[in-house]
Amino acid sequence: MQMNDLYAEIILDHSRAPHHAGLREPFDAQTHQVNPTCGDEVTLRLAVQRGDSGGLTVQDVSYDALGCSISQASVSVMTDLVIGESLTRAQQKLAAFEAMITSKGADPGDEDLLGDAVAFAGVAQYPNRVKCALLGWKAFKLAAAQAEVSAA
Amino acid sequence: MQMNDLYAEIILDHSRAPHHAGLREPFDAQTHQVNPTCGDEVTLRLAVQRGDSGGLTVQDVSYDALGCSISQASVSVMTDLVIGESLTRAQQKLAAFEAMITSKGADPGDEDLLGDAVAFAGVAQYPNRVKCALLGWKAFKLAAAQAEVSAA
Amino acid sequence: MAVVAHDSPELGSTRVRADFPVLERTVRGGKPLVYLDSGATSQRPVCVLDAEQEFITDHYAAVKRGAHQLADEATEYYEGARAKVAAFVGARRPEEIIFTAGATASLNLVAYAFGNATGDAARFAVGPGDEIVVTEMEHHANLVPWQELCRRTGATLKWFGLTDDFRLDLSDISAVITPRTKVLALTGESNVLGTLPPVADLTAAAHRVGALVVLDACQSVPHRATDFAALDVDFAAFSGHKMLGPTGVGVLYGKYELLATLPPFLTGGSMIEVVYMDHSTYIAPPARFEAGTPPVTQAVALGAAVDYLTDLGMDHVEAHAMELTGLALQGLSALPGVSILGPSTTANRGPAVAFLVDGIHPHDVGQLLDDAGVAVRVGHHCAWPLHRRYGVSASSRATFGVYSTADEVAALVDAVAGAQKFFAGR
Amino acid sequence: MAVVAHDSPELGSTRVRADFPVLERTVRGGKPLVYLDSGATSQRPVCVLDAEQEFITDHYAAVKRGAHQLADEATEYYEGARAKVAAFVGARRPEEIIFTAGATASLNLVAYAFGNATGDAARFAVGPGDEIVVTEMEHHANLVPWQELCRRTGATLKWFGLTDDFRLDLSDISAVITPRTKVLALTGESNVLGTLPPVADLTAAAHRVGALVVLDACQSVPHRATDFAALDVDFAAFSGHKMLGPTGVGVLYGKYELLATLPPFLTGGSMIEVVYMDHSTYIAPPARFEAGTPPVTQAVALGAAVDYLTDLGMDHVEAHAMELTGLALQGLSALPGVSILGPSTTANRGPAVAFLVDGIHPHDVGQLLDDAGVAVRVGHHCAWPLHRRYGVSASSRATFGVYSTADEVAALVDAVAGAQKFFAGR
Ligand SMILES: Cc1ncc(COP(=O)(O)O)c(C=O)c1O
Ligand SMILES: Cc1ncc(COP(=O)(O)O)c(C=O)c1O
Repeated sequence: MQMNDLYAEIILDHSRAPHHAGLREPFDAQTHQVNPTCGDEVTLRLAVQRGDSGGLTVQDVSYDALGCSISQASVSVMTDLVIGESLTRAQQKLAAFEAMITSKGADPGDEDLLGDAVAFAGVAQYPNRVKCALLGWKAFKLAAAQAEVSAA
Repeated sequence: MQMNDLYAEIILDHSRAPHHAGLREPFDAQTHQVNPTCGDEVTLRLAVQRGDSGGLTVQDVSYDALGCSISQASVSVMTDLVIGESLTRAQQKLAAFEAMITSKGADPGDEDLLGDAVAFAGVAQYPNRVKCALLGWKAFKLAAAQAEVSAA
Repeated sequence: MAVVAHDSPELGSTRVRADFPVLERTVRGGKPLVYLDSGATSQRPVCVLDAEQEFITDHYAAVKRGAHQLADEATEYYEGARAKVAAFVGARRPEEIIFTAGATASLNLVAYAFGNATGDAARFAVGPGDEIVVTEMEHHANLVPWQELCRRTGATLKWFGLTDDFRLDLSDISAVITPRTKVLALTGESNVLGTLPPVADLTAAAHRVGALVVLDACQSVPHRATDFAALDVDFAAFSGHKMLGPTGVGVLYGKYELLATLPPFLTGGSMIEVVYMDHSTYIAPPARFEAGTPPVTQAVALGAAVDYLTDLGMDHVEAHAMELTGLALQGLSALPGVSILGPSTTANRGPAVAFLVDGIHPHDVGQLLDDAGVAVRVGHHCAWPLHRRYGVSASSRATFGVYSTADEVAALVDAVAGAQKFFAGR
Repeated sequence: MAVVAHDSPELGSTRVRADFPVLERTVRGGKPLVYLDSGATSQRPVCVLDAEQEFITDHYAAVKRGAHQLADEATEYYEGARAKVAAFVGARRPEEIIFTAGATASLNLVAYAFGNATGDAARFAVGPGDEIVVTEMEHHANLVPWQELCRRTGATLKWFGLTDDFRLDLSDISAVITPRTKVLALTGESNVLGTLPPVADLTAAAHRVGALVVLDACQSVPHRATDFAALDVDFAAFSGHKMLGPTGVGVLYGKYELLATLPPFLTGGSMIEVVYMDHSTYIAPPARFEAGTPPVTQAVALGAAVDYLTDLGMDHVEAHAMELTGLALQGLSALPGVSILGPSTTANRGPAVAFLVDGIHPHDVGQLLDDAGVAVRVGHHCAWPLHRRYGVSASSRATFGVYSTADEVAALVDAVAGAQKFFAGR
């Protein structure tokens, strides 16, 4: 594959001007993830809200991330996808993203569910970049689990 | 080489009827040696005497040995060679025996010095038997060193 | 589990033997080599050598670390080998397989990691008042590390003795395995007697008192279908070089939920999460237990060995080994003055045939056998207490591989008779 | 010491490259492989593969134990490899060479053995009040084991920091190395900066206060003539796979008089003197430190790698590596926005060239280089504290082998420029 596909414009845009960056208050859960091989790190905060139907909704995701363009862009795209969504739907997107990224190219990603995040499909071809693309998503996954436990 | 040469008659004779076997008193030094690979063991006692010239003489060597025919015969032959000799000459014989046994066949052994012990020259062809042939001699070497230290 | 290839070549056949070039050798002045020392280390088939070589000449690089294609490929091969081994021994997931330097390293890993346990990992810790149980038939590799752990921690070592008929003495089992027992470390198969202890029963007994079970599976994995999950042992160790694979690689199997909290043993690169000058944190298994550059090419070759064994079919492999064992037991017992150090029939026993010859030291027996081209092992086979139990310091031992034949067993029996004749006649 | 073969082929020449088949590979859609990751792991020449294979197909058996010809032959090969390695690194006798699973295993051996020291071995023991000194440029393999030893024993870890010009900060040496210092563990050459610490001077300073010196020689042994006895370090560790040898084997060098009283680390077969159920005694080095079946075939292959390096001539090997280092330093520094993480000239430095590209994360640099066929390593290279010291979390690193060429260095520089262009243009 071409580098132009791996580093799609949308990815470079997000990495240069990440959305929702910075750590904000208030938050219900905070997690820290590192990529032990390359030293990339992300600290992520999640604020949730109890909706009318009783389920949790993602009110805000804020973060401080250090890493390559793939990992930076990936956490940025994620915040766009999950903020305002129900936690359940956010977790569905998470699962779909993880499936795409670890499919070695077999799964092009569901654009309806993942939106811009399908631009990361190319990462699946590069096993050593998979963990970059997943760093922020893993942090969110853990934060969501924490928020669910505390809200229960 | 033939097994008849490795197990020369003189070796089998000594192994079947070892000379000077058993542990006797009095003694000036006692040592214990094991062959960690095959579990063979020897406990050896050395009695020395101060001669007229001031040097030490080997008065008696007694031992309790557990092992293969090579190791049994070797300690038996050794006692014949060293009992009654000056410690210095005994140590010369020791060195000559060790040289022969570790020579991989290059050194046939000095018959004047080693007498019957040259029958062990064939052992040099079998690296894994070298330690069998040396077990008792090592025990003597250490005992001699001990006796020298205590007599000094 | 092992898939039986129904058209697999017959074990010990010319076709199988052709895979092991060393078997064409002659020794001691032209005698054909009769290699009956596979229990010490097995020979390697050409396909295992080729798999390692192809990996090295086409795909080799540092695993887990690189940002380049070769590193990706190497990592894929390495992790592929982990998956193969996991499937071969019945692990629930590849992450339950840790590549080590060998079975000895695997067993030391467990013993030292227990010794490092504090805090979250307290369930692994042992100390004064705690008991570690072994057996009198253990290989030194599954005995000395536990002696040392007891020395370091103040725990007490206890053991199951042996009966006169070469079995574990379980008569006082409730005095040996007690609520104080923290660890039961036992062999799946004696490398001397061939005896198979009742591993599943003892594991259940140990679990009832909350103890962890560490299995030394060195002698069983090479010739019997293995399912550690079904057996329910907590940890198990085995070596590549006894199962047609290379030296320099071994395996520690561990239940994932236990590995997840077990403290590290060797520390260094690739097992850390974050490193500061004054402290470090560690990542998840299996990487936590694979510090530094792992035995990459050896693991790949071990994967190929597992494929080869699977193609032969592990039940064929076992049947073949036991057939030869039966022949050896019969043939040797029939010689006057020869006795088997171990059960004399194939019932509940594996294929290690140790024997004693009246009046001839095992080392002298081995020498005469060697002169006839028959390679056996002599000594205490790293099981000194076992030998002491039976009043001997050593034995001779024949062990068999997938390439061994009935003719070779006959050659062994002839050579033992020849040794008796040699010493009697002189 | 290394013998210079005056008719040895030129390093990096077609003739030398032909010995390493993987170099003929293409990657990423047909681009010739430019392998600049030899500092992580080197490729293996055909003669090393052949030596191992010939040993396996003709002479392989268990070492040190057998009573048969094959076992004798295997033992001779194994011990022959020990003698070769001993001569290669300036050991006074072969028994000063211990074969381990790798450098990480070697360093852990020393740290754990110190932790096991009591009684006769008390000189190795560390405890509260004692200090262990490392440096901020250590690879995790020579840092984390010492952190863990301190954690287990209550000793204190201290370290030499780094200067802004990438050298050890020795300004407060007498505050770091004090009469409380028991161990100085340091690298012979930084695997990131390339920096060569003044090992002989620091060794002398450590010895003056009675401390033991442990050298991490992983990066220096592969490309510089080595004489540990002359350097006077007490212990030294290195790996086979970085010096044209196989994975799965490493070396611990130790002064014999120290090894003679150092307690064992791994325990099991072949390292015992006598074993009872309740205690054991241990034999002399090197066997005391080689529990279980050692990496036999890997040691033999390492012996062949040592022969190959010796034939090339270690001063040629060093000169070649430094020539390429000079070219890389020049070429990379000349690119605007590229800086070297390490000394920018070849003075007092070895051949690891780590670099940073303004505005582009090392992982993205590595990706673009990979796409151009250039294989480098990115990340913290198992030296996280070093990177933190210089305010970065990662770098890209090029390292060179005997097969690397000036053209490959040029390809690296071009590819870095290309990566800058790629990211600037999009
Ligand atoms: C039962 C048993 N346990 C442990 C070992 C040790 O294995 P290794 O020497 O490969 O570490 C062996 C082999 O010697 C063995 O037979
Ligand atoms: C300086 C240094 N020390 C130690 C190591 C660890 O060596 P290994 O991974 O072979 O155990 C390496 C290589 O990664 C190194 O470069």
